[in-house]
Amino acid sequence: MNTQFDSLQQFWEMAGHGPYVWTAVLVSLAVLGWLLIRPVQQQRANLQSIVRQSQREQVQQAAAAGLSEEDK
Amino acid sequence: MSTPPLITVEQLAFERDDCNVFKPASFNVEAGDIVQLEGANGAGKTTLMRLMTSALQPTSGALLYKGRPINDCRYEYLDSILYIGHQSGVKMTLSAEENLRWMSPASVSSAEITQALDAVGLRGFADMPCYSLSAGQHRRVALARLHTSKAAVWYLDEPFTSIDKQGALALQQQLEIHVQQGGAVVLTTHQNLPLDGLRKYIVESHTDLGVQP
Amino acid sequence: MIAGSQGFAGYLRRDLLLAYRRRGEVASPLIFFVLVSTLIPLGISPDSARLAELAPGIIWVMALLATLLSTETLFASDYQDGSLEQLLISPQLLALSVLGKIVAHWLVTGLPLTMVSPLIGVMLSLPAEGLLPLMASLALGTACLSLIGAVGAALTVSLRKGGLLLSVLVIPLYMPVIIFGSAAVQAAVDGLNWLGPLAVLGAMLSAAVALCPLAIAGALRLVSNN
Amino acid sequence: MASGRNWNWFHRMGSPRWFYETTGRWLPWLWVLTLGLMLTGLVWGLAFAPQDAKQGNSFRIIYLHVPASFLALAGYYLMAIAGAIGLIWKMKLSYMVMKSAAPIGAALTFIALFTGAVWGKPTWGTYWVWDARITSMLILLFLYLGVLALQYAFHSQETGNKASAILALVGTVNIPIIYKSVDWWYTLHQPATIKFTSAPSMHPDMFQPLLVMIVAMYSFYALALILHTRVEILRRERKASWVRELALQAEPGGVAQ
Repeated sequence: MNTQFDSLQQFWEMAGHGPYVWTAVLVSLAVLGWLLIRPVQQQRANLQSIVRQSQREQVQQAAAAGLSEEDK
Repeated sequence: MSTPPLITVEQLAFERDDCNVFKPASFNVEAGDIVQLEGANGAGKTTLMRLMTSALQPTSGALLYKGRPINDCRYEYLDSILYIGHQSGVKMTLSAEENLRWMSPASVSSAEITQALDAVGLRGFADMPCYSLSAGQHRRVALARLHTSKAAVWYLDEPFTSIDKQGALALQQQLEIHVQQGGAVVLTTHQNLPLDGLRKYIVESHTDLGVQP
Repeated sequence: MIAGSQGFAGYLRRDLLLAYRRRGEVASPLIFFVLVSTLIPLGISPDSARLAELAPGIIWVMALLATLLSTETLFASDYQDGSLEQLLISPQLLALSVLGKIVAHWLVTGLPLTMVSPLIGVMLSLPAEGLLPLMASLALGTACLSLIGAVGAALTVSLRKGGLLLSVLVIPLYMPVIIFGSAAVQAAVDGLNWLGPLAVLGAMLSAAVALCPLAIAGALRLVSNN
Repeated sequence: MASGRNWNWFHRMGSPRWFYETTGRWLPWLWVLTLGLMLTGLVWGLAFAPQDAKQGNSFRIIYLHVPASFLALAGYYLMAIAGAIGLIWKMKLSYMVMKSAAPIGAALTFIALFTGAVWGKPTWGTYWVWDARITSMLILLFLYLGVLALQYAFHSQETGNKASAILALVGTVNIPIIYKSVDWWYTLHQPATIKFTSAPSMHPDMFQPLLVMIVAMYSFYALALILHTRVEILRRERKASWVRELALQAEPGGVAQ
């Protein structure tokens, strides 16, 4: 099987249809990519905020424990 | 075998966005009971009451009517209850009489409607459109339902709001008569009611965010 | 006088009485329909040939918007004054009571629109053979619109600003109705058989009568959870 | 309403934790599969497939347009079914799936519309025609937007879920009616200038890459849906202990302070 185009230049121009084809491809890939990248980022942010939350709670618990020891 | 209680609340719980509104509730309502749901603002009294009227579906737990699950006898149950909520369902463009007629069973005669309106102190206001009445009078229109209703169980959410002293006394008497005749009342109020047979159920908020003094 | 027996007939009568008490408000969709229709010749052209060509579609679009305008209020006042809560715990079939409300809504919006539509038709130079199909298609079609719109109204009843959202929700669902409604009129104007599209509208109406009240009952139960 | 007592297995399957852990194992494979197929299909379609005799190279847009349209429609049904399962069996996971399916479906519908418009310009000389299929796609986009808007209109997550599930179901009943009526409407008004000559048999050299792209898009859809649902699970279950443990494993240091 061979490519339909002799050079990269031709592949880019697609006999005059290049702008249409490449716009369609780039916009589609951008949207598809966004659909995958956004949840990955959100997932990371979520995990981090959960970790921070539990760290905060640990600090609070430790402080509370420290206080009650001082009371004694 | 003893007869099952009129209404059984069994570990009834309701979640709003994965959070329990109140601690799962369990208690019985027997004929002759006046049960006062008590709790801080936002503890979930209204939610619990609406669960008991079956307007809300509980997330877990069960509501039994005469020992049977509510879903097996829904219409029979709905026929035997009366609920007056914060918003009383009074239509502003209808007259007091038309409102009461609409909210009463079909078998109630016009004489009984007039009597009921008289009894709640709306004599002479019967044919006035409700938008020209005061907030207290709106509540009285709703409370007039207690005179025409044949329901055995009354659910009253804050029935004493905007009612004057006399009206409140009359309402208390009416509640006592109703339970003496074998009915039951479930109500929320922050007042201390000097009623015989009054039992309290404390609705506890589930979140521990409540500020302790 | 409204009877205490609730259910389908009870709600039908009560809502009609309520509408009668708020005559001015209820008439506004109708006035909207007439007013906007007079804008069309001003916006397009007074040329009756051009108007005649556009009339079936334009009248149908106006009727749809007028119905949409009135749909928002279908459950709103019941929700605010607590009547909706009473409806949910009334010992009648919820879907039937709801259907009673919708029939009342159609009687005070869709039916008047249908009645004045020949007037608008004449004003927009709709050929005379299109007038009867216009009324017939509007009668069936606005009933469909009331039923479908009520689903959206039920879903958005607890939202403070549900109006815009309501149109986003229901306009896509309205599309089949407007296609067949205006097609029936167009067919009659072109001298074709217009009973075909009308029959499709009838089929849509029966499907909507059967299904929409169920969806509305479900929607009302769930929004009351708030 | 069906009681859940005899459906324990079903509920276990619907447990967010089970879903999270199982899909976690699938994810690497799905990434490889999706990216591999997508790359293969695109390169094949854009560079190797023969050009269309009439439309020339612009026809290559089909390799994105058709798969996106397929999944846009199938996605709506998936969303509605997930919503129905949520309503009937009160399964939280299926609401999460439904909520995730809405933006993905809307984005795919947008791709289908956009590529269709760009394809239309060199082929028929116009970006937009009120063709039956394009119009139906546009209505589908509106249906998706309605579900999305309703989802976010409520303060309560749960009410938003249930409301949009009902709307999605109503939409599902309506979609065939909408498609049929738009189709009928179009044959009634078909403008004479534009004729769509659908090639009944596509040349295999053109068809094979299309097939690859369709499979790639299905795989992409599964991947995107799983990723979005996992985000939703973490957000909703953030107080659960298994989520805590999982977060500590994944991000042991927390955030660099």
